[in-house]
Amino acid sequence: MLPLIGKIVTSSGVVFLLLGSLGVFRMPDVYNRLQAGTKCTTLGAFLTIVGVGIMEPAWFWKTLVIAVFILITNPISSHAIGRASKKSGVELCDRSVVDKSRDFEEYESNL
Amino acid sequence: MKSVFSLILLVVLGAGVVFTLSSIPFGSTSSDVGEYYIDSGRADTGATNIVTSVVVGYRAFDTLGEVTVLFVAAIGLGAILAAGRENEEKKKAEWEPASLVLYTGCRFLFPLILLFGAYVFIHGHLTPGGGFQGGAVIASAFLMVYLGCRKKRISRTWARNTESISGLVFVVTGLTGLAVGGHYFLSNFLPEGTLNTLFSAGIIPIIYIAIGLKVGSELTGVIDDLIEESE
Amino acid sequence: MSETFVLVLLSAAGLGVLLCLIRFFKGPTAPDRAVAVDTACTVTTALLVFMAYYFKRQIYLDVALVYAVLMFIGVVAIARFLERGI
Amino acid sequence: MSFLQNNIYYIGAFGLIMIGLLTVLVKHNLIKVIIGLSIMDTGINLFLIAIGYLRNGTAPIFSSPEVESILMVDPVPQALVLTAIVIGVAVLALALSLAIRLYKHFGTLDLHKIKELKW
Amino acid sequence: MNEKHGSSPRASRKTTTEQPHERRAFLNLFAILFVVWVLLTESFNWQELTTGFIVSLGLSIFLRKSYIKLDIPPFTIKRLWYFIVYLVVLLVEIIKANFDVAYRIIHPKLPIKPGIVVIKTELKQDFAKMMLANSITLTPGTFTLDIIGDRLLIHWIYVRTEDTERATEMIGNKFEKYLKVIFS
Amino acid sequence: MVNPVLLIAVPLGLAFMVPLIDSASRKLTRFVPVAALLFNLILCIRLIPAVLENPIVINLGGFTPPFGINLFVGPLGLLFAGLISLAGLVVSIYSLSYIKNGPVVKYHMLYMLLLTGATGVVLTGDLFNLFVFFEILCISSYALVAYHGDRAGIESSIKYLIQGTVGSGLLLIGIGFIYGIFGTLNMADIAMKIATVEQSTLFVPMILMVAGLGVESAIFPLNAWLPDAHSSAPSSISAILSGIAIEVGLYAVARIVFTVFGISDIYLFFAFLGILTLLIGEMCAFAQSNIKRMLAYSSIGQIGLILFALALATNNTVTGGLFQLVNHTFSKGLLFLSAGYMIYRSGSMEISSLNGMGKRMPLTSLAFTVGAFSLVGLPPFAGFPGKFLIVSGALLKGEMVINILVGLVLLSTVIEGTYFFRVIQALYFKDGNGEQRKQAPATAVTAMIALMILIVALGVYPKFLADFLSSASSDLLDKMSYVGSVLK
Amino acid sequence: MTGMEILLLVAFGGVMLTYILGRISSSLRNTFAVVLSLVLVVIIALMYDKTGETIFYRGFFGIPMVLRINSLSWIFAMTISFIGCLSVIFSLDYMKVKERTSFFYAMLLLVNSSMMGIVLAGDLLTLFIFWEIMSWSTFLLISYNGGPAIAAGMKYIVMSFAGSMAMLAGIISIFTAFGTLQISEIAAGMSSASSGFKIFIVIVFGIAFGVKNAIWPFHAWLPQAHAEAPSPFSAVLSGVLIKMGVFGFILTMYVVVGLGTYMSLGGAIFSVRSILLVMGAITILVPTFVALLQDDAKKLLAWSTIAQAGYIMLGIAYGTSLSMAGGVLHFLSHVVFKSLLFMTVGAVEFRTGGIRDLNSLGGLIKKMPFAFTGTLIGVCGLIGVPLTNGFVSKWLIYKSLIFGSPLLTFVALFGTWGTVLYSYKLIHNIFLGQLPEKLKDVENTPLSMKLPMIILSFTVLLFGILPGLPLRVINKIVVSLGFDSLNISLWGIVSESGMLNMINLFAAILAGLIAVWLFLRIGARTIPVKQDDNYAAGAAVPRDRYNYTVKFYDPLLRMISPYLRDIFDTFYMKIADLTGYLSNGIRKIYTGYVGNYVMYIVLFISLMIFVQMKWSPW
Ligand code: NA
Ligand code: NA
Repeated sequence: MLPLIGKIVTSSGVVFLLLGSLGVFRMPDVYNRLQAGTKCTTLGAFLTIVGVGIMEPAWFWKTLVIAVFILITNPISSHAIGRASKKSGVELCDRSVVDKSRDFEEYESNL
Repeated sequence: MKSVFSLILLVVLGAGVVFTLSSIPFGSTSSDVGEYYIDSGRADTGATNIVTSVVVGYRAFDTLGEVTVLFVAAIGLGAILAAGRENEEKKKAEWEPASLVLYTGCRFLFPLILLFGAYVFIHGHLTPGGGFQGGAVIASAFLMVYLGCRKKRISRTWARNTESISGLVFVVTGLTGLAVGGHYFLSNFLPEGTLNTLFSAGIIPIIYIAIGLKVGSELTGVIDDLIEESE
Repeated sequence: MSETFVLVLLSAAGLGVLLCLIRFFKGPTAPDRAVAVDTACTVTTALLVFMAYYFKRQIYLDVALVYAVLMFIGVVAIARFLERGI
Repeated sequence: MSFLQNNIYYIGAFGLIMIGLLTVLVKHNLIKVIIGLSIMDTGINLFLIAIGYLRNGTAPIFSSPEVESILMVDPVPQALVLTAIVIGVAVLALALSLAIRLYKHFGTLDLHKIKELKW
Repeated sequence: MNEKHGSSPRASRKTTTEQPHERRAFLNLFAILFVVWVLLTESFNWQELTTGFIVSLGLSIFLRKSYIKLDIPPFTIKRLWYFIVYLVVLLVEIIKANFDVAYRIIHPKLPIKPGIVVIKTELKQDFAKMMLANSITLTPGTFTLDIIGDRLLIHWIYVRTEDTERATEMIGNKFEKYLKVIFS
Repeated sequence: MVNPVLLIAVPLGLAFMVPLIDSASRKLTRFVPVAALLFNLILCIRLIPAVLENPIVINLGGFTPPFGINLFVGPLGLLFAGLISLAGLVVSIYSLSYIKNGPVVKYHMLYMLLLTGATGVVLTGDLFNLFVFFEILCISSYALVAYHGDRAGIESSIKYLIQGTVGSGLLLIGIGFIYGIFGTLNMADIAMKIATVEQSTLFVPMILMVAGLGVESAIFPLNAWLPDAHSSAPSSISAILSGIAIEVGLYAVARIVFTVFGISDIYLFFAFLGILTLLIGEMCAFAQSNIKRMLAYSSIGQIGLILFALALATNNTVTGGLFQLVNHTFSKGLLFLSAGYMIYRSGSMEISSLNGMGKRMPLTSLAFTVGAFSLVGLPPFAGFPGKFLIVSGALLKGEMVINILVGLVLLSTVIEGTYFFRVIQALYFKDGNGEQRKQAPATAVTAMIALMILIVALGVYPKFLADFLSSASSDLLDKMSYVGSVLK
Repeated sequence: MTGMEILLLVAFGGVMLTYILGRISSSLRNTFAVVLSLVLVVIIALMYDKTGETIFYRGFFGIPMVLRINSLSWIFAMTISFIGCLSVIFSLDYMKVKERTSFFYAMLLLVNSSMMGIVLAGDLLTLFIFWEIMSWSTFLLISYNGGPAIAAGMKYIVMSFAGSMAMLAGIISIFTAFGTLQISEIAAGMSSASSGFKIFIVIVFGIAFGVKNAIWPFHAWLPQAHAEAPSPFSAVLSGVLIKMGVFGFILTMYVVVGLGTYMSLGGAIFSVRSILLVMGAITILVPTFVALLQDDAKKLLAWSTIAQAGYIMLGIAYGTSLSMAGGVLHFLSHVVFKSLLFMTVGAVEFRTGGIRDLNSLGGLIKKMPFAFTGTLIGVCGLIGVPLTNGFVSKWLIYKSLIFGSPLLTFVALFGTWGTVLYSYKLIHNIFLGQLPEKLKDVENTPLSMKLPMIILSFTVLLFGILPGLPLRVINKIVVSLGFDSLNISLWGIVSESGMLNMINLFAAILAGLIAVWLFLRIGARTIPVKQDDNYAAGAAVPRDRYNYTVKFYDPLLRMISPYLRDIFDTFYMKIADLTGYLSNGIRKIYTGYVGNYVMYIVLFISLMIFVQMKWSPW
């Protein structure tokens, strides 16, 4: 039973990993790529790793540590890249509808 | 022109290399020394990680040298950066503070990563870890703090003393082997314990902990020097 | 079954890395490349764990852990560099 | 094809070494040269690892009783590479610190322009 | 560690060096580290436990000061409960987010309408803000680009409103209500 | 008997301890290298009788040679170790006053580690261990060359680093090949197995290793870093780089070519290479107007001469080469040390700016003169017996080619004499400005006098050293006894 | 410990002590230096007629280092110590005004000591070691004055060092061939050596000794060196130091190679002997006329020295008892009169504040009569006026050459004619003619300078009148070298080609001497004219027209000077230039671009691999 669950979990994880990569590949600008990349790879990696833990129950806790670590760090690192893109002035793609970052900067300078 | 010439040279060099490699077929060579280590490494040193038994056992002297290389580089880097700094007016560089997310996240993760580092070098004789890897992780934790909390600086005295003491531990361990163990420098003078338990492999964990701390503090010092330079 | 399972998974993840790689080379901006690296590294971490399973060696999990740590800090460093933070 | 398969690590290793050397030879930006050295270093490490590799071998770590029977790769090159990596890092750090100083003195990293010492 | 300045000058920081605060930080840290150690070693062997104890103790003693500033709240049953609920909500949102993104990625026309909006938060503690930001990053269509004071800069993959108040409602509130309790 | 491993362990331990000592007492730090090197010197002297009887083989960690790393302390290794300690001690005394500015503590640590690395290279019996110690030597040299942090120092250091790193990379590839072929890193073990492999297979690894080590040992086309680095480093470091570092590099080349490979077909090629190095070095030195650059090129020339002598591979020539090597260590050390303070006084490295130094710094100028005379090979200084041994050993081979090469050696000596005599004239007989007489500090003077005494003593009574060198040369040439004593 | 060891110990110990004493007190040092030189003279005098060998040192790789004494060494050692002593005394006043006098004295004594070491050397190693010490200490003394002396010293040391290296090659070849360096043992081995080896030895030693002896074409260093060295040392330099070359030639040809072999070495025209003779002849001919061109007193004497070395060379190379005796005697004569001349010129230089330009001097006979007398006697010896030593030695050389080689005799006589011309130029331009205005206050020669002049003048005449005194010792040398013994009397010599008896010649010689004396007095009897009184058509006469000694022999020189350009000096300078040019080119390979440097490394490896793969030489 457990190995099967593990396999399913792992497989779905890998699927999300692939989707994340595809998102990074397909999306039109860096912000959208980040969106796709972060969400999918976080869950994908989490599932893959925990799936392995399920398949090999003796490893479970260790895989959990790794998975949680990725769960914590991945949004942080992505956020750092996102902020860097903003600060280094990467433009939004032309499909974008709104950009309130000017308001935000004003707020920042008034603070 | 020049790159063409370089390429020709490299082609000749490559030909020589290929010629020599033909006598070392890939993936099937096995050395007497390597086989001996795999067969008797556990009995000789008590470490289940044979690479560790080579690094800290059979070739511990290399490792002492290696630690010294890093030490030399750390001091050298400090000296080079310090030498120029004396006669140079301080000018404030513009830098962007890290975002709150990163700042807080780094603070939260810092002890955890240090723990990972410690875990890696403490288990060097059982897992693929070791002093260098653990030390690198520790130093990267400090790097992370610099990335997240720019102005936060480690105490150099602390780093230097750690570096110093852990280096001494290595040498003194070796000298102790000379004095009480097999009367060889770096020979084991502690019980080897049970295989695959934490407290085993004699002096290997001690040396690896020393290396871990030393490498960690040295690399941290290097990072600190470089950070200071960018100010 | 098991071999196929492993092969499929490995090639899927490998494809992911390949896509990131293409993005890395295409850019066009530096943050784009950073995203590609970040994603590829995450995929690789997962892959490492999976390799540990494939080789049935628990000790390889430590490799994945250390890799995850270093990758995170590496990406943060790149990001901080891009935003002139260091 | 089988040649490629058999020697892919050697090819990769020496490919990296050659690329590194070529970079050092033809690039005149110091940072690129240092990167070239680093690539060369990586190639060398890969080469050392490849030398000790045993087909279908595994890491020489007796973490549990069942691995006793498995073929293990030669631990020596791994130990050597560990050392070589550390040395490479050391040199790299030193090189970068020198590059920083050099830039402060010369205002450039173009090695064609840093030729005060010659003849 | 040298405590001179924090990184983010505009991030709100209140330094409290009261004794109970410090002990709490120490205990929190020790608990986290020791648990992680045990999980990592997956063993209750006395040697591992002793070593883990010593390492965790040492690290906690040295690093407790920097943990004080994280303002991790004291442990109560209520907080734990809310934390668990928060985790469940987060997990659900993550999964939703993944399917949402998957849909957009796979769809040949790439159905996106991206934009950058601003939302507000009432959270005070840095740690809480970080959790909020990360949660937003992991949940459908949103991504935290920056956070200053009580404002978050959000990249939205399919902008549904440009108004700050409404956006706050739609994006931040589902997590903020739990985090507010946890960090109260 | 004392254990030779202490030659490495003690300085290393002391180097690690320096930060602790420094926090206890800043003044004490400067004396750490002096203490360490004095310890080493005494140790070396105490080891002489035992080593002359039988080489000492130390198995580190208690593992027998092919499996563990071993130190091989034969007469040759001990000669080098002693030379390193002696020259190192003298220069460390000189440094006490010479190094005043900059990160002084780091200087002393790096200095000590450089010499430790050098000692490791000459004592180790393991190929990879040699590489590691070689790196200690190289990296500390890179850093020390840039010690002052000035334009020239940094420029030369980075160039040195690039070439040195390429060199050590090549060396490592060579070591990799050797391990791949023989499955061992122990030099004696490889030497024993060398005959089992076709000679053609060994050529590329050998040439890679020789080229890698050749970069550090300044053999002709590999030595472009040297003039820059030796002239830009602090003079105390120039003395060590010229007097110790390149010699140790040459030792490594010789060890590998003679002991490990022992392919005698290629020896004559090295003799040619030596002569080429000699001629180019001397001619470049001839064209210099910068005193330190001149001395640096002269080092290249001397290395060429020593290489020539070693490559002839007879007991006589190797003894001569080693004698010349010892002489070069002392003489070039003395030259750099004395030039250091003269440059310090005049504020310029141009030879013309040293005009009249003989009046302003008589003892320093005398030291320079003695060093120059000795290097040129004038009696009664140490250079003469060296040159005598080399030439007589070479002529004894009785081959026309070698006779012609000897002619070139003598020709280059004339060129060498010319540029040194030119400087001596400038020191004593040209009018300089600033007639104030001010001697170098006491520690520097002590160091210079010590070297002068050594040079004259060796020149007048070369026999003592020559006997020791003779056993050192058989240590180098007698491959079988090396293998025998390591792999019992 | 034998006398020789004591001698060297005293000599070299004295050098150090002199320098150390100089740091305490200069008068103490001067006294010590004089006493030391006298002691050395005494020690050597005591060794008269002794022969013997002693191994004094085995510390040099166990090679026995030998000292030996025989008549050849003795006469050279005696000369060295004698001239050395006089030059030290001469220096007492001369050096008073100079700087770094301790250095000067120490080096002067070191040069003397090392020369003694050379002549006492019983093996080639000892010879070479002392030879080198002599070379570098001489170099330091020549450069002593700075300014133009720098170039002079450089030229000297480079040529000398090149010679030394040639000698080293020869010595070590002998060592590797025979396994010994002891002169007494080499000769035996040499007799069985191939003639190619012998010629090689003669060539390399010939270069070494030829440079020191300033034999054409190795003379290029000498004129400048002699001119620029401090005068007391010029005396030593010209008197004895270059005669070390003579010593070396004798040693090489008659001891190492051996008389019998020497006479037959090489082909008929290109035999070693005839080549050496031709070189000797050229050395007489060319420098004599170059000397005429000189306006610098010391340079004139320097060129004269080269020319006289040619006479000695002729005598030695000719290879008969008589010529040998003539050569050695002329060495002795030249030592005496040339030292004398350098000292008198030095005295003039000293008193006139360093003027050596012959055109700026004149009329000093009244101011420095003593120096004039010394110069006169010296010049007489130089020309070979009867009753001076120069006459006897030249006469012996002519006698031995006249039947065997009339051409050489003619060259030698022709050279003497030139000698007369430049000698007259020297003495006239300094002491006769008109006294320039600025030299009005010149004082007489100081006592410390007078004393050596007296001794030397006396010796010139003594050996001229009683040639048997030196010839007795010389005969022993001649015999020891393997020649037939000569029949010597106190007044002269009897040989198959003629005889010399001073008594018979006395009257004629005396008459000739008086004639010369009168001639010179008449030349000196000029009417002093106020310089301001000289007008030519109302315009002031240019300064160089005041003194009619200016441009002496001008028409003659205009005629011959194109033939006297020193082509070999030019040649050596060209070599030096070429070396510089080549070096400058070679160092350009260090381009400063590090990419090139790495390229060299890769190039080296690739080239090696290419060669190995293509030709498999290794
Ligand atoms: Na991410
Ligand atoms: Na990530």
